[in-house]
Amino acid sequence: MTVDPAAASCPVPRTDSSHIRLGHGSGGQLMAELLGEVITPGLLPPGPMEDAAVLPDPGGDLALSTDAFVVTPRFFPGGDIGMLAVHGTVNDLAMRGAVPIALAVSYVLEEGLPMAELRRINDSVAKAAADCGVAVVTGDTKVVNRGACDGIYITTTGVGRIAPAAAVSAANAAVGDAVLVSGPIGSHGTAILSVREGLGFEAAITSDTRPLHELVAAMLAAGGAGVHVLRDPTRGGLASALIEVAQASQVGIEITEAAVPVPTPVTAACELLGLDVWHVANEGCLIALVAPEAADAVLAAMRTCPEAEHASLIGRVTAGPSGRVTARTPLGTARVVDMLIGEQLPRIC
Amino acid sequence: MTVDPAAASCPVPRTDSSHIRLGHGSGGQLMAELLGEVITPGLLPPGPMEDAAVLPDPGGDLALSTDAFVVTPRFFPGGDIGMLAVHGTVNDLAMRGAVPIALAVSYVLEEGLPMAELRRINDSVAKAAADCGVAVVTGDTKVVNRGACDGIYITTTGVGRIAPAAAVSAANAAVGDAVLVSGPIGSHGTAILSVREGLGFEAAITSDTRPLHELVAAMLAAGGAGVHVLRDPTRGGLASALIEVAQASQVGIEITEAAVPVPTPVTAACELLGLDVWHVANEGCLIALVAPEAADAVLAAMRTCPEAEHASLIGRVTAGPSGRVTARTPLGTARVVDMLIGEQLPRIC
Amino acid sequence: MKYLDEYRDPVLARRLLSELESTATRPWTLMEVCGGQTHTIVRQGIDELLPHGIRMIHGPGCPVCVTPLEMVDKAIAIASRDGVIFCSYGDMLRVPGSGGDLLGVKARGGDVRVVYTPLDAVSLAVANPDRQVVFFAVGFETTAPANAMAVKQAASLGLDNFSVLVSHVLVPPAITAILDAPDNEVTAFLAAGHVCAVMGWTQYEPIAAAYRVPIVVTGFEPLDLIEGIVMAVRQLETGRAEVENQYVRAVRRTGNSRARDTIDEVFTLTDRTWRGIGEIAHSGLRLSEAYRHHDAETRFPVEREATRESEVCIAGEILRGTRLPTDCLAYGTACTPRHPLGAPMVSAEGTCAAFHTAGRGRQATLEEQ
Amino acid sequence: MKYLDEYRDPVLARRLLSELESTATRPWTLMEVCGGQTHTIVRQGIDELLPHGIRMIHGPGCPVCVTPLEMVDKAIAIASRDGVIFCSYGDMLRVPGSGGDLLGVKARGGDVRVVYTPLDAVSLAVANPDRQVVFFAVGFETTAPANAMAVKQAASLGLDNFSVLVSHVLVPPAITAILDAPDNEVTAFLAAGHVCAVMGWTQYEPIAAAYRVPIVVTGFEPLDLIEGIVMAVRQLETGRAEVENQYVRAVRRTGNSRARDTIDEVFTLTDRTWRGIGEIAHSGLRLSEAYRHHDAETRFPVEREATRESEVCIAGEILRGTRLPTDCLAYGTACTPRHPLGAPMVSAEGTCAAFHTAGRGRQATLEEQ
Amino acid sequence: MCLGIPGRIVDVAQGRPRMGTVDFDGLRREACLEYVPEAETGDYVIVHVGFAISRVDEAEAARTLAVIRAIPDALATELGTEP
Amino acid sequence: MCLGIPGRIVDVAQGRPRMGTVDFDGLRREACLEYVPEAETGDYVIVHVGFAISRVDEAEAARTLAVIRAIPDALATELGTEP
Ligand code: SF4
Ligand code: SF4
Ligand SMILES: [Mg+2]
Ligand SMILES: [Mg+2]
Ligand SMILES: [Mg+2]
Ligand SMILES: [Mg+2]
Ligand SMILES: [Mg+2]
Ligand SMILES: [Mg+2]
Ligand SMILES: [Mg+2]
Ligand SMILES: [Mg+2]
Ligand SMILES: [Mg+2]
Ligand SMILES: [Mg+2]
Repeated sequence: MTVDPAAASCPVPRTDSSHIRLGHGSGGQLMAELLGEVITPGLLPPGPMEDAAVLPDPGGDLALSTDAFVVTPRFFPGGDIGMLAVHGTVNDLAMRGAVPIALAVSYVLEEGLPMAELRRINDSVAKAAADCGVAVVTGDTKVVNRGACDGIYITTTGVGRIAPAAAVSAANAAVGDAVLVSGPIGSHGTAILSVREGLGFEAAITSDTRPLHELVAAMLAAGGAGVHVLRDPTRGGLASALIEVAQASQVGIEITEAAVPVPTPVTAACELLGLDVWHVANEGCLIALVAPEAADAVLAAMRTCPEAEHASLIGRVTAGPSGRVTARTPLGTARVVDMLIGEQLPRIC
Repeated sequence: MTVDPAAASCPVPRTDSSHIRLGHGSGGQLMAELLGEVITPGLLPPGPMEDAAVLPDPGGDLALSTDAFVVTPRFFPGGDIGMLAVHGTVNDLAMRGAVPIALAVSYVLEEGLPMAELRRINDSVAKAAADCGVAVVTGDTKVVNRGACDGIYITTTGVGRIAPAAAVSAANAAVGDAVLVSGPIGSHGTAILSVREGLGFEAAITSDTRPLHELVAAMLAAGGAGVHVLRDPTRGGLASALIEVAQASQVGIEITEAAVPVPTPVTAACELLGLDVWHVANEGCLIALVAPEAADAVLAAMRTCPEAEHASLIGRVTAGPSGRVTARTPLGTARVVDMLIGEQLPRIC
Repeated sequence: MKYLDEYRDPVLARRLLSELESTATRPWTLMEVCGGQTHTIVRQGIDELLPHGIRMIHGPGCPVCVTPLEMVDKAIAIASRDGVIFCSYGDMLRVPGSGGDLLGVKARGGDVRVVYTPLDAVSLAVANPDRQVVFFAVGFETTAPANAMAVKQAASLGLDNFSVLVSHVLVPPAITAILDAPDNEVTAFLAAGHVCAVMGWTQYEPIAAAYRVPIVVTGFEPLDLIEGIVMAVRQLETGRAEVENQYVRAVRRTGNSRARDTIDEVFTLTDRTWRGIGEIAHSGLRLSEAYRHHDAETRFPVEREATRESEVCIAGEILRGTRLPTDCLAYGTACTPRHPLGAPMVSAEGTCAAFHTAGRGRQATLEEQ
Repeated sequence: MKYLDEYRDPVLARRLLSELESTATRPWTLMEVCGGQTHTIVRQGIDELLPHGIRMIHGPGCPVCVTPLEMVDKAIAIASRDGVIFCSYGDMLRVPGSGGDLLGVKARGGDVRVVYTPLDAVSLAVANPDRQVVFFAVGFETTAPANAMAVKQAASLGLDNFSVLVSHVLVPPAITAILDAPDNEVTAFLAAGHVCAVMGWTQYEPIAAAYRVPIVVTGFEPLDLIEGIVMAVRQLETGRAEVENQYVRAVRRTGNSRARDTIDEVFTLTDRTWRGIGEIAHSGLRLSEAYRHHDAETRFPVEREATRESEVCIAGEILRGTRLPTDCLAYGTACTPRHPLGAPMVSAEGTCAAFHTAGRGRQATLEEQ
Repeated sequence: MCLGIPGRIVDVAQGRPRMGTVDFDGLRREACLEYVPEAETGDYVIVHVGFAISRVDEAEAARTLAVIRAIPDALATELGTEP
Repeated sequence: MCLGIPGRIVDVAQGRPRMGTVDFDGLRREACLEYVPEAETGDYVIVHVGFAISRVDEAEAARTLAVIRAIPDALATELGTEP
């Protein structure tokens, strides 16, 4: 027997990188590789990794918004968690009349996430940000144990510059304001539900997730200070958005149920599962409360934008009761619109 | 038998709120309650819930930094995930010479998280932010299924105003710079490890998590443009921080091993588990690379701050090889400092 | 959607309502048995459009609502067990038991899952041979064939880890019990269309005859409901008491024989307690002897705890119009829409909730209304 | 820390080194057997401070490193099974098998856990009666008593779900094998202090005598190591070949009899393959018959796949100084510190890794050095 | 009770119990067709918790609507807009 | 191989195997003392993977150091700084 003692020395990680490992979040070489090879390219500007990014003096008021994205499944008809994370925050900035100038992107990754999925999602973040004309300037990546995350969670935080004319707030609704919606509701939430594990649906529904800041710019150009409130009716759906505005502005809102556009397959999904489409989450539309004298101009401007060709007038702001939203039914009766209580569950009755 | 048909009508959620439920993240009433009763008070300014916060024109360059906090356990000797999430981002801003002006806080909560823990953590975020003199201006809360998060993850994003004199970057180290450390290393990472489930240690170690922006202000006041690099050696520890700076600045760094302060119990923990203390994460200290002519003044200024009374000179920037960090051992020999490869694992040999 | 949209046409609804207006000459009290019908009536405001004197009472036709407290508590106890995957239709998850609900069990770590169909629970049992899968089999006659098929399927697959917690209820005994009550005011019934799609309406014929009460098998859309009301009122006005079928597109007199046969094979009649009503003889289904192996109640014996409903709630009187919400000691304090103690505080349409949402205070009295 | 800090004193180290300087008159090649000692020597740069001609060769004393590829592959196969909780000391998790490592198994969904002590694995078996807990029992004589105790404990608790994958190795047969090699250059050994704390040093006495080679039982701190080297060189210079004990504070000649008895009870001698060395007769431990019930290899039979090491690696020649890293075809391309093909690329202290970190390119030749 | 929605059978599978795919205006789901042996591809069925419980009778459906449409519109008659 | 760290026994529990608490400069962990029956509270033991494998002999430890301290410091002697 020949002995080569040297050949018996300590081996070291020869890691395959087909899946995320805990070590990818350790702050060491594996992490540097992950950042350098997978995450940074295309997403962040080249240069040294800094603790914080520098934004040159924006010269005006800013909007700041953050949202965590935890959607399951992470790929769904019409989109994925990456683009959603960009659109969601760009839209929240837009809802204050702001144009996005910088995004911070923070990932929590589950050990075992296929690297190919991370690449795909990261590319989607990069592409969505580029499409929105906003730079991702800083980010963070953590890895947690398998079973301590559902693949990937993304928190995006956006900084926006508020258009000088804009004074948009949930508290600004005034009696007589027109309530506008930029397009059909319910597509996003039902698209997600239709592919959610266990429900077993094949869908003809795709999420309408998209950025709305250009639409908002067009609306502000047309309506100026007449644009009182902007809101993207995400979680909680149209009902929550309207009730929140009614409460914040201490007004009533009356909506004509039949005027609210709902795509046919969305109606079908809601019928089948016993859901209220007004409680279903949206990602690609907004509601606007606009002074009556500006409403026509704003609605016309909206309809020139591809993201709002089907914009509609759906209701009016009333004197109250404060915080109360009512729906005028097709039969002409009025019902109080209630907020979803807990989560949405399929019903049998 | 008396029949009361009306009494047979539909009951509704009479939820106990001792634990987080999925419905707390649904955008409906339960969520409004959670925000109104637990999260918003003390954390966010009163007023309507808006999609984005408005920051008045800051009138200067900004720093932007984001970090996800996923620490297990969420309460540890010396701190908790809430204060860590504030300190971590405040410190990242400080590492670019910035004073924090606004924080965005995003929670991902696990269904089943005891409400009392959430209150405690939320209070801790609020207190830490107040202690740092920075306002939390916006936030987000999501709830994921039980088993899809380890209790709570927090992403904080900070906006800071950069001090006019500051020009701090990982790329700014120059040959001859003094390498300073603000205090003993290793306490945070070993405090976490010592209480991590399964290791079974009772620790005399507490995390030193704390904000460093006031220390940085004092350093900038003393050293001005002579403060070239600031870095908080978090994940990856001192070794990663030094190597990253050496790479970004294309210089060499030589550290005198014996000059690096390490608390006794931290040494013990590292001996016992076979860890390299230079790879252990820190949260309460920083390294600074300072022009030689400013080093004494900066070091003196640091020592007047309670968070850096034991600040030390630990090394020098050399001409290279570029990106190489070497340690001068107590025996006088030199060794190349390597970055942690993957995660830190207890060793038996 | 075909067969839905055309039955929601407001113009045709108006025609039916005018027809009703011209038909009704006296006050009548009708009960729609089914919760689905109640939902349409209240949501669309159909009750507000009825001629003066035509009053709708909402029946006990919600299988979720009538599931007895004790059974909800049993479900919670079983779902809380280690190793159990507890499957349920979504609406049962929020129903409060004595000390919480199934969503709370899930939040505290129980493996509680929503299924769209009971066959999904069977699939879960196949996929998790080391776990016990328990399905909460609630429902009226409409749901019984589906739940029965799941049990048959599990039996034929030899699944030892699949069982059902059965709380099925039947409509005709409930109608009879309502009619037997001394203070009954109901003069006609709209029978539940989907229950009859399975069962047909032959069971209702002796009831209509014996109690001299019109029964109209009715669908769920606005036109269905208004037409059903028109047909019932027309019987009342002309002194008839027959079973008629408004929901002709989906219901035949003898129902669905295959589905009924499967119910008969898997289940057998039993006495059952209805929440808010009490025990009604032969008003429920339990597993037949042949399928007892899949009975969750025998597999997971649960200590029978004393169950309790709120004592302060005066829901019955409020809904019969004899007292106001503001007369209730709990109104606006212990009882709110988010924490209802009784049915009328439950949804925006409930009397107490409507009062509360409208901001009416305790000082308001009947006179002020 | 008491008993650590005082043995790291650089001033005393200098005194010992000057003592060594004055003792050594000729070149000698010493091998420290233990990886822990290697760690101190390389990290503190002790080898750089030795007098010219005194050369340290790093021995096979890392139980992690010498665990045969086949056993790592077996561990990976078992850890990948459903229902298994695979427990290991942390350092085994990164050791590459033929197609991955245990951390990769964990990333792909295997339940792989790091334990600090084998008793924790036993506790896991108690806490998870429905899972199979497998502990990867690697180590030298130091670790064998701990691992043996875990097996005894599991047996006395009657745990049917606890087993061990045993890959224990023994030091004296390895020393003998090294001495038997035709190209052996080692003239003295520093024996591993902690192995001897358990075993004593009587086993080394016949080796020292037979091969005329000094063996010094040595501790792990800089002063221990330099003193051990001084003691070995003094023997060499004076022509002695004895077993001496530098690590007197922890090691007695007969070791720890209780620990040895437990090893003898639970384990029995076996032939074992050492990674990078080959099979050495009677150089390992396996479970004794009495404890075969807890043998993971019989409980989880693994298809024996052909295992393979890199063929291009010239580690042996590089470490004997006959070739340079830049002569290796894989250097800097297929083989880098993050993706090492052989031992010298493994840690910053390895020759190949040192070359690579210093940026030396393939064009560099021996002359240029 | 008993949410039941009409959908069109687009596919019938072999095997017991009889399963098939039902289309609800673009949304498709597998449903058990065991209880509607007479229903074939193209037929509408009422689906409740994944089970078809009844075939929709097209002729009866049309008849119901025709009956309602035949009712004169009182308001339109008053205003003279009824055709 | 075989990371072994000296720690001081601060507590010995009843039962088999013999367990106790060992203090490592402030960090404490339970360790198995079954193999060091002679070691009592206050004694230092070498702990490896949670097992005390050897009691530290204080006298021998001191002797080792004394021997090394007795070596003249060549450099200091040269420079005349050795006391
Ligand atoms: S649970 Fe309530 S809402 Fe649902 S059907 Fe029954 S009564 Fe109607
Ligand atoms: S694994 Fe490597 S570093 Fe650890 S003891 Fe063995 S040879 Fe040394
Ligand atoms: Mg940092
Ligand atoms: Mg937001
Ligand atoms: Mg948002
Ligand atoms: Mg970060
Ligand atoms: Mg997962
Ligand atoms: Mg929003
Ligand atoms: Mg950051
Ligand atoms: Mg940070
Ligand atoms: Mg949000
Ligand atoms: Mg958890």
